[in-house]
Amino acid sequence: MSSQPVLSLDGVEVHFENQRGLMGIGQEPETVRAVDGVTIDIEERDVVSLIGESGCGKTTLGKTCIGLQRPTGGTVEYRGHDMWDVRDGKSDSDLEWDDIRQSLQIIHQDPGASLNPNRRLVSILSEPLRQVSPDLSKGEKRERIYSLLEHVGMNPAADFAERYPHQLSGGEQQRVALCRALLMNPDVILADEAISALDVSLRVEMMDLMLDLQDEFDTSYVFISHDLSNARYFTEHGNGKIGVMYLGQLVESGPAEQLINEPKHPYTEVLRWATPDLSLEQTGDMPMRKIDIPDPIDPPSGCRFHTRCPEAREVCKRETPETYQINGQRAACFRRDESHDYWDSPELVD
Amino acid sequence: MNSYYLKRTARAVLTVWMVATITFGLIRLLPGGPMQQLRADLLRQGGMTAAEVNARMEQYTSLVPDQPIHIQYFNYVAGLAQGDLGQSITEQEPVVDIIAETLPWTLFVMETAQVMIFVFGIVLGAFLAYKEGTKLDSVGSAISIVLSSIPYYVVAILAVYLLANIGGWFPARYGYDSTVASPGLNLPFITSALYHAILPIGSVVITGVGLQLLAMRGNSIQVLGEDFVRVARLRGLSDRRIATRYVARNAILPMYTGFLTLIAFSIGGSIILEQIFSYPGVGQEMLQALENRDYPLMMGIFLVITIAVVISVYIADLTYGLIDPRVSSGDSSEAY
Amino acid sequence: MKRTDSGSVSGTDFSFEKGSQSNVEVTWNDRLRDFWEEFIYKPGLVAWDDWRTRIGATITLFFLFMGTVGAYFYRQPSTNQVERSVGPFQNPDYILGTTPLGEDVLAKIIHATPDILIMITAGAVWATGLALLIGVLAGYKGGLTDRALTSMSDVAMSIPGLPLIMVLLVTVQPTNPAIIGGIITINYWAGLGRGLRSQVLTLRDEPYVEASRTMGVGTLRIMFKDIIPNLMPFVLVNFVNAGRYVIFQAVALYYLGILPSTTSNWGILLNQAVNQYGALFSLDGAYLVFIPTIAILLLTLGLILLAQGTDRIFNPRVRTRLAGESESTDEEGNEQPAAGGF
Amino acid sequence: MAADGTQQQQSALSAEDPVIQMRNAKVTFDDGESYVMNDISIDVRRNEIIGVVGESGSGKSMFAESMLDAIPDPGVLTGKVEYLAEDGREIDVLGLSKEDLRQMRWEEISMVFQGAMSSFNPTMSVKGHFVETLKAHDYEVEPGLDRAHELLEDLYLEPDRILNSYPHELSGGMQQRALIALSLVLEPEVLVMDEPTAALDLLMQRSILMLLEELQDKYDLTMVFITHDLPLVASLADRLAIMYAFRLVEVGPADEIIANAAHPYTRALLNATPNLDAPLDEMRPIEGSGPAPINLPSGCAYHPRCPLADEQCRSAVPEFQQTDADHAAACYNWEEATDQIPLNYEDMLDDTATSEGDVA
Repeated sequence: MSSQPVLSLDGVEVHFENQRGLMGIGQEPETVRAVDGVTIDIEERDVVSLIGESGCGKTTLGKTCIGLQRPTGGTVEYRGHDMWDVRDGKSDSDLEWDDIRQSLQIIHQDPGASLNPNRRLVSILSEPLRQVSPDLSKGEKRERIYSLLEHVGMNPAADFAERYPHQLSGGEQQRVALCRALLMNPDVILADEAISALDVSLRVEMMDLMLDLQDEFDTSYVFISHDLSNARYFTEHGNGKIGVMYLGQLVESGPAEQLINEPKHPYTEVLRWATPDLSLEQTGDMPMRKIDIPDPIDPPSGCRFHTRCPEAREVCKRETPETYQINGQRAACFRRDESHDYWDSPELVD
Repeated sequence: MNSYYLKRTARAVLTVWMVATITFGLIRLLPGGPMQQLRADLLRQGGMTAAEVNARMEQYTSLVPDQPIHIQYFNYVAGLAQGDLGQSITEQEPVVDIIAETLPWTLFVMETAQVMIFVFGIVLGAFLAYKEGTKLDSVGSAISIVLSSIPYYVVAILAVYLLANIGGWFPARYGYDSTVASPGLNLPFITSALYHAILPIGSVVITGVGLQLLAMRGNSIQVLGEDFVRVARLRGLSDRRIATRYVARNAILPMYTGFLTLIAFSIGGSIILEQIFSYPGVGQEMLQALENRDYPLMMGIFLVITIAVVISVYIADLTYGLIDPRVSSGDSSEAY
Repeated sequence: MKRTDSGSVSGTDFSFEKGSQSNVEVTWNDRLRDFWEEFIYKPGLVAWDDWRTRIGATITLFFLFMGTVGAYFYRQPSTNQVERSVGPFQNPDYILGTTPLGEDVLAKIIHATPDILIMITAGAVWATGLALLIGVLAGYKGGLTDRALTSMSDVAMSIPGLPLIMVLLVTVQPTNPAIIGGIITINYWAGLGRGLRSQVLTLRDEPYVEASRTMGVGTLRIMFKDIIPNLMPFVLVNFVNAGRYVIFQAVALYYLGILPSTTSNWGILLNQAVNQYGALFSLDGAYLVFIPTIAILLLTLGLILLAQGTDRIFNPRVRTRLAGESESTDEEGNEQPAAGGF
Repeated sequence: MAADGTQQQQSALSAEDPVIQMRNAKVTFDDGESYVMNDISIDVRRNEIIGVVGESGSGKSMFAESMLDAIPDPGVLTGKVEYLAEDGREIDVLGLSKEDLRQMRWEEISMVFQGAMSSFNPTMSVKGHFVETLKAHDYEVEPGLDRAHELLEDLYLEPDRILNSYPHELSGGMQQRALIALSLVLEPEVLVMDEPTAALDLLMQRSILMLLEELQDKYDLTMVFITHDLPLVASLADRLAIMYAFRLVEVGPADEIIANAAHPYTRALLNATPNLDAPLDEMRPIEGSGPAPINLPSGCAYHPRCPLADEQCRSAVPEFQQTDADHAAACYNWEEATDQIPLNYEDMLDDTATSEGDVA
């Protein structure tokens, strides 16, 4: 692997405090532990997918990666320097915050809302150029915008450039959002459910486009999705790794093909079951004991999945499993450790 | 106490305190403001030493003029708490008594008018929404736009002119007919008071209902387009039930906050209305106080009107939590 | 090519191997043409398309004309300049009739207009401007500034308009209409500010605003480029409502005699009609009451209609449809055709 | 246009014991110039789960709403829609008076929409919705609420907590399941669902589908499941009906269609959806876009995007042709489709077919 990861998160925590009672006094504030101790690295030209149910903290973690969300615990390093020290001016490195900010971009889920309805495409796309290379003349900016638009298959570019967002289809809007991020020449792009709002047949096309442009723009992707098959397609092509999130914790991570064919964590098996495929053979009944996610304000004790896990045992309620390393795959579940007393503790029944 | 109501109470108390401070500022500190002008008037009368002038001023405003500001402020607030707003110059009566006499009349006219505007606005607005696109709808909307373009006091003048003086169907002046009844809970007084209140309330309602009607119509049309109305029809609910429990109920929510700000401006507007009908309200007192420089009375009324507004907005604010369940669970800032 | 230095974009920015290299330069008249098309031609087209704006615009322009050209040419009103107490439409020299003091009513109406227009613009600009500043700042910044500005506007909002204005006018005694306009809307901005704040709260979390933040775009630029343009429909409607509020309050203050009767104003005409000329007790004095009423009604009506029509100007969909730009056929094909839909 | 009502010979489209019969059903918004649902004739069989699949803009929502004659105005529904109740009553849905239609809806056929959040009145508790529905159809409230309790338990929800809370207090998945319970409270025979789980994430979607299967057995319901996500509904549905450009293009048993879809569009759709089995590099998106109702291509609407299109396809709208026992497709050259458009998950099919014999 290359030398130093672009981004490395170590034990990152993001806790939200919402004030109850009058101005904070009275009832003690509820803390929602959206991200609770996640360690992950993103290499140069890498693809990392984060999957999990809604409310598991994958978007919060994604935003922490690209510096939009300040962590309440742990560190987020950009090329070896703590991002937030640079932000506060405490860091020794010669990096400025603007450079870090400009090299970490985002694409959103809803194509319709990710472009300002009141501005034409040419004005939307000249904004990033204004930030990255302010000395470009208006002509040069248009030239660069036109060539990128044609590059993503929107020609005649001159006609598209004059349009308003409402004159584009969902697929076209999402491609413009991608162009906007790419024009910043970023190191990492966070694709926050970037394809789930598109029509089925367009999703593959968008993912292919993102992967083609990866080499040219030398950027890594953090791909967030709740759909295992989309994540698998994207991660496998970009030969990256998939991270499975549950209630703010990274329960399993590893290369896509391995993770899908031999899941090491019961929750990944449940996600695997939930991903419909055409072989129609696995029906079986509900693999989980409970459908709804527990309340993130006071998550279950021990292993957080024990309330729904089909393999849960008494010990899972008491102890929190640490992450076991199995040849390139990491999973936080006692079942990965043959010698653990999990095997002889009684079945959990509620 | 749910945090939402706690926050609202705190905000109301804070607002009243800040308004009192601003009023104090207006009286004391404004260059050429009421206190300086009062001193100038007294000196102009002549024949009084500085000490006598101060004593007289203290009698009127219950503030010792040359004390340091913060002590005066402290006395002012303490006096306020006990309801001592100083003494009116023209009527040699404590300001509080004058207000006690006249405020009920103003509140009666203005609050009834506001409630009627709100009720008519909702009913007619929802009705027009159901009739959207018909001739009735466009005519109704046009009328409401025109009606809301005339100031209420112009309508009041026209009402006095045509309906009272020329037509003679309604009394043009005063709060009740003193020859027929004396104030008290007796029937003739109440009927006479109501009879005299028809024109003032009518002129406020006619000009006020237009905008509320259009707002309600817009909201109702928007709600009619929502999915849950369609699902309600599919579920076989009666049209009447859908019109009230679904459309009207959800269309009123945004109207409610607009209604709150309307209360504030309507009480302020009573001044000109009462002048036209020489109605015995606090507005007319304020005008007279202004004309003959009766500062204690003027500032006292100003303060009481503002506090009345804060309280009525506070009450409306609390009731808002009842009609919008989403608010009482979390503090949504739009409520106010 | 791998970027060598850490993060910062120096010389080695990307260049496209593929893609046509047509060089495009933007001349000065392109910029001008863009400006003309963007801000004058298209909005004008949209405005003219809606009957409400058409009527509203004609009325407002008529008053504007009356306030400027009319006031310049038509004679100043003065007592005994014409025959006394003549009804309207009886004599071409004084078409709207005369007052018992022999003043030409039309002259009084015309010469009141310039002041009213100044008051309206001053008051509306002051109220909307301040509301925009406070609303956007409180909404976008949040935290302490939000709490401070909100409680400030709470207080200002709960002080009833007229009494406060009266107290200020009595003490300040202004004559310049612009200052009068400003004082009249001294606390009108509060309600508007709260509305703007709640709109900004929703806009602030829109993806395209977050995208601009991610690109490192400055807060001010985000406010003016991303947030305020989307607020314009709301701002414009309230700008005109502020105008309506100023007219009503100004005429009331002149009618009550709180503002000096030296300058001419429709309120003064009303006051004289009611108190001095005893118009309210006989039908023949009716015109002295009705003419100022109609003047007030027309100007307010013009403003309201103008406001209702113009919020479409800021809607890009309407602007492009009317300017004949092609609507792209939606790639997935939208389920409902243009006519109906569900 | 197509020949009038094709009667019995298309066995795929007809049924011995149909619960809903649709004949030449059309929906237009601009009185006949263009159709948002064009000449649909199909039977829905009693106690079956039929999946109706189509890209957005293919008219599938119109198909769902026409079963309850719930086309929003100014839409006009023509043709024949028959509802055949269990007790033998035959009801011509389009002929019903306003009151009879009101009675029939929700008692006989009910519907679940996509956005659960927007299907509830925000100012009313969930219980309020149940009570008013029961009252509107003169059902006694007490037994009705007991039924609601049972339904909510079947849907893995705590009845009391759900009933007493307001819609905004529930998560997306809970709201959708509460909506399903609400649509079953009057014990209808047919439940029509228009993309009920599209807004939810995958695990919740699959769980709800599991629950729907259990509900179907327990209350022997007929279910019409409308979606754009073919793999999702394939495991739930007994039969699949594929729609393209406002017409039915293929109908048949789910496993039959997965194994050897006859219509080129269906095969392209199967190849385009990313799933776990297909090898990665063979996934290809369908070029071009679905047509709008106004500028509909002549003949078979798919011919501009279809590799097998010939002169015949461009001129006349293809009839339904029987491709297998209970499987039909509206395509002239469906025989060549099987070999010219290979399915990219062929090998997965072979080993499952061989290893277990019966795939379904």
